Amino acid sequence: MDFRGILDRLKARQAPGLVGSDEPRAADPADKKDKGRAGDPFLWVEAQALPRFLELCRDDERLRFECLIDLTATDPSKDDPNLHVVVQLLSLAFRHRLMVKCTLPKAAASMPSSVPVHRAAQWHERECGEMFGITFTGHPDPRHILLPEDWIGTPLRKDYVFPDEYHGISCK
Amino acid sequence: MFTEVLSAAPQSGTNAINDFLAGVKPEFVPAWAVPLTAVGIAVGITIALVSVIAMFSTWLERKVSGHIQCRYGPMRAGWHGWLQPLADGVKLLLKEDLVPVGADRVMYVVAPAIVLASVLAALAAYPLAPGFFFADLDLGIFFILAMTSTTTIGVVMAGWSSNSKWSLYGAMREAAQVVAYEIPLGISLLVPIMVAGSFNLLEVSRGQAGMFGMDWYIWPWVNPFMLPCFVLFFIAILAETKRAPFDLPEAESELVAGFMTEYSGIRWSFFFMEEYAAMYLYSVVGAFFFFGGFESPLTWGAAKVFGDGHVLYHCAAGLTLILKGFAGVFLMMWLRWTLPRVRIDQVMTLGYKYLTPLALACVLGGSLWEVFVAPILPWRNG
Amino acid sequence: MAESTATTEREFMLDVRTQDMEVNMGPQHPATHGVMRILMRADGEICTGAQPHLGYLHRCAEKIGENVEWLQYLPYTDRYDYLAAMNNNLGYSLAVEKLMGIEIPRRALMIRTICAELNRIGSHLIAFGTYGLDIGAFTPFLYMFREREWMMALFEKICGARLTYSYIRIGGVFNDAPPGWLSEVERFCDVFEEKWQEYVDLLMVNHIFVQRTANIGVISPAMALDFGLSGPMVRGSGIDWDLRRDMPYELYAEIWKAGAFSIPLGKGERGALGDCWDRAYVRVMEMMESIKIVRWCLDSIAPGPVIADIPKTLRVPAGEAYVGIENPRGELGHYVVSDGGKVAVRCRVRGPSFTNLAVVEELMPGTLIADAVAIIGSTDIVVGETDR
Amino acid sequence: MGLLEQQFEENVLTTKVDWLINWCRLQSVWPMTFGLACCAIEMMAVGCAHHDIDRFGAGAFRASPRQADLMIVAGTVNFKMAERIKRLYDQMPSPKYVIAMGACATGGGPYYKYGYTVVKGVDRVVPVDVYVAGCPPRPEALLEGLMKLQEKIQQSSVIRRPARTA
Repeated sequence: MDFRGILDRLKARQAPGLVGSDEPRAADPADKKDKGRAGDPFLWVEAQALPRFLELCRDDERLRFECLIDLTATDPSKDDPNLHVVVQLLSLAFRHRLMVKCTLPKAAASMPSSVPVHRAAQWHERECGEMFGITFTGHPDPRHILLPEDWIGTPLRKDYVFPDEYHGISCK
Repeated sequence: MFTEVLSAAPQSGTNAINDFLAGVKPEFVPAWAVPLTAVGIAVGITIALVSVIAMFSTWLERKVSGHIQCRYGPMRAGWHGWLQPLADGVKLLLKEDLVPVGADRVMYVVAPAIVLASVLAALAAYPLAPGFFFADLDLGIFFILAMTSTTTIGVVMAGWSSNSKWSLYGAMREAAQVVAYEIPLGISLLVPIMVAGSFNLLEVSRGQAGMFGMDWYIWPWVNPFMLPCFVLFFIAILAETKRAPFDLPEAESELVAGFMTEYSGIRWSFFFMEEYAAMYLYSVVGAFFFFGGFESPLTWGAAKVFGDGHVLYHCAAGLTLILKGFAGVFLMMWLRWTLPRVRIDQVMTLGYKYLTPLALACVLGGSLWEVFVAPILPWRNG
Repeated sequence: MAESTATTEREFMLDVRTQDMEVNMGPQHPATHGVMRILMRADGEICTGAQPHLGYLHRCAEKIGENVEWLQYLPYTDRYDYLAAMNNNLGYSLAVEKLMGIEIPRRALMIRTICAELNRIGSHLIAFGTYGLDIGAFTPFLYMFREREWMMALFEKICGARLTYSYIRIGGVFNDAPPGWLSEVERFCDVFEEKWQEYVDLLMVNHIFVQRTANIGVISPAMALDFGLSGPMVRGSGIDWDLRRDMPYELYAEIWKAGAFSIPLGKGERGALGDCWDRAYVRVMEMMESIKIVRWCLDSIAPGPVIADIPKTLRVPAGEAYVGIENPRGELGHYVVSDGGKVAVRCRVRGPSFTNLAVVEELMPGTLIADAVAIIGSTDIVVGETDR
Repeated sequence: MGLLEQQFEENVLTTKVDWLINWCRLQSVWPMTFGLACCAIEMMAVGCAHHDIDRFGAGAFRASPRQADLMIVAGTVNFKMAERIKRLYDQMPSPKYVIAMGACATGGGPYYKYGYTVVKGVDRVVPVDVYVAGCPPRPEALLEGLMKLQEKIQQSSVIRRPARTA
């Protein structure tokens, strides 16, 4: 099924939290500032409804996104007040992929964990949490995964300031 | 002079040294000093023997593994790296003396000594030549088995005292494994002992002197249960000496270095020496009980040319035994660099469930053969 | 090495009270394939729980991706999965090419495929060799390195590096294969086929090896999907899934149509379906499939340009793309976001080892310590990629 | 050594003894099985058939730091690992040597600028004897590093007093 088909199906099922979609398009020749958008289409989903949305995608017999391939986040820029959480889904049965994005305010970066739906999300959420400072409520093991437990700061946010020293070892 | 001493067979090494010393003793030396010195020299020879065996074996191990793995092994320390063991030895000797924090200091220090001492004691019963040995024990083989299994105590002490869990695992595995394989090891030796009618290594060897090597105990016409016994024996000694596929006590990919994880320098090398000396010793036992002991074309020729009291005969016999011993060591190395490691439950299953009953069956079959068949075989009564 | 902590007490039959130990495996431990740490709770030899700790090789690859130019990031892709650097280059290049919409010359696609598949063989050689090492067989590992060394020489001839190639570039490959290279690859394939049989005889069907790996660490198909596993990990569980066939990129659709390769699956031949042996078996069989793909490419390669015309300083059109390719370890995903500038906004790497390792936590309880080692080995992780 | 260490004036005898001890030490430098990152693969290649570090007597890779003489820091060191490296180094008995293999271990390498968790050179944690350049260094380069280390060991004074430098 292609992206349009997936979108129609989700709309028909009244998928929880589905906000809209974003598809690549060519630049509008009339508008000089518009450069268009390349790459893959994706869906906008409400962050608080993401687990329910994933559950629907997994259980729907015409979508069957049984595999959560990736869960990560993006910080679009320093000035942007929001983070984007990005989920890649894969269906082995129908050989299609889906990218799902949610916005999450930087000031209150908290969303429900998807671990009950896909256990694959467990480590991805831990990584996402420590790198972007997102709290996944209901996560079974919300420790740091790559960074030391006492690490300060969220490195993948754009406003991250590199540390000067860690445990007496200079970083410069 | 030494020649005369040796040719006065049967002679024990310690006695020979004693007599020799008594002969050359100056007046002012008290008489009681002579046997003490003799014993001292004998112990010195044994220690030197262990060291030489271990050093040669480490070199052999690295060369054998190298050539099995399409490489050379040590090449820079002397010709084909023959000085490598010396370099390793001196380096280990001069390493910092470490006792880990939290270790039981006394036990930690004593453990390697016990390990080495037990194998040294076992070597006391190892005859260097038909006429040169330190102790001609009537229960020679039992003495050797008893002494070598004492190493387990040292290993368990080492594992316990190191204050490291990997060490503890290694020690526990060693204890379990050695206990399990002592049984088939001992039982599998019963058949050759029955055939020889003796526990004495020299007598066992003498019993295989005839028929140009055709009455080595391994041959099926001597006793067809001998070959399975040897296989059982060989598997058991692999487990006893902690060699692959039974190297669980020091399983590198699981337990880092097993019971010797926390040992360094010369103490660690004690464990190493024990391992190689035990390998050699068990191989020699195998040679005695299955492969004719001192007997070989070389020994036979030397006996024909010089007579079986001459020093060159003894040298030939000793050399034969050394070659047979190292053939066994080589075989063990070959297996080590070929096979994967088995798991602890498989080791236990193999030991208790298969090897022990099989060994018992072999003893039963072998003894029935001895009672009913052997008497009517012409070559067994020659 | 191990810190002692008394943990929960458990009562046993016969009133023997035992204590679970906490055993610390790593970060410096021969079985952790690098610098991973596993905190194991063990009841004697039996492992009652395990907790992998990562991050001992966290090298901030994703942060670097947001700070260096598109082309400059290529060398960093070499270094996260350092056993399959060609595949990493390929994945990253494909993701950027998807945003840029460049047409790649056919010869470049061929050479890319040859390199990626040779690299897959090299990676599986190490995976299988070190797995043998985990099980305790030292020598097969050295035999495999012997063949790998030849492969390194081949890569060195084509790009000058032994391990970190940066050869597959955005828009094609760095340069054309030197004269005689393709025929040497063919010779390598001939020799490798013989040697491959040697590994199978020496290790794969070795009785002890089978006993150590069969029925250990069984991953059921449902569990594999739930954990998002990929690559040999799912194929070992009998799930017929290979991105090269099912979501083809590059030339793989064509190669598959030509019937040049098949997809080996675990069949539970020696034990339960999805055990460690099946996973090792899939890897070993895949080496042969890769040889077939390489041979197909060698037969059909034709002269031509090897790199599309791309500027020195890349400006990638705004947008975002995700490309997953079949890395030796599974699905290697690159998610790149561009705002039209010289530098990426986000450069996410979805490492297959990272996801595959998560399943270890689930498999360990109830196994022996020696099995735990076998399970970690069968996931074939590269720590550079779990930690990035 | 303890009491005897560096206690004697330089003369023919002590020089010879030193030479012998140093020779033994340099012929038997046992590395620790300890790989960090990409360089570890090249370190494995050095141990394997084609390059064979065992020719130099340095092929006995020991998994336990207690039995190792040489720590080859093969790869990027980050803060989480640095503390463990220090600990491993402390667990080794002296004389102990460290080779920093590759750009990362030498000075942070490609991760110098943006690697927020990367230690910019393992010499900030443990003393390094030999630096080997490359990313990753070729196996031959590591062998040369080993030979440099052997040269260094040969020049060290064991029982004689070290030559005074003004």
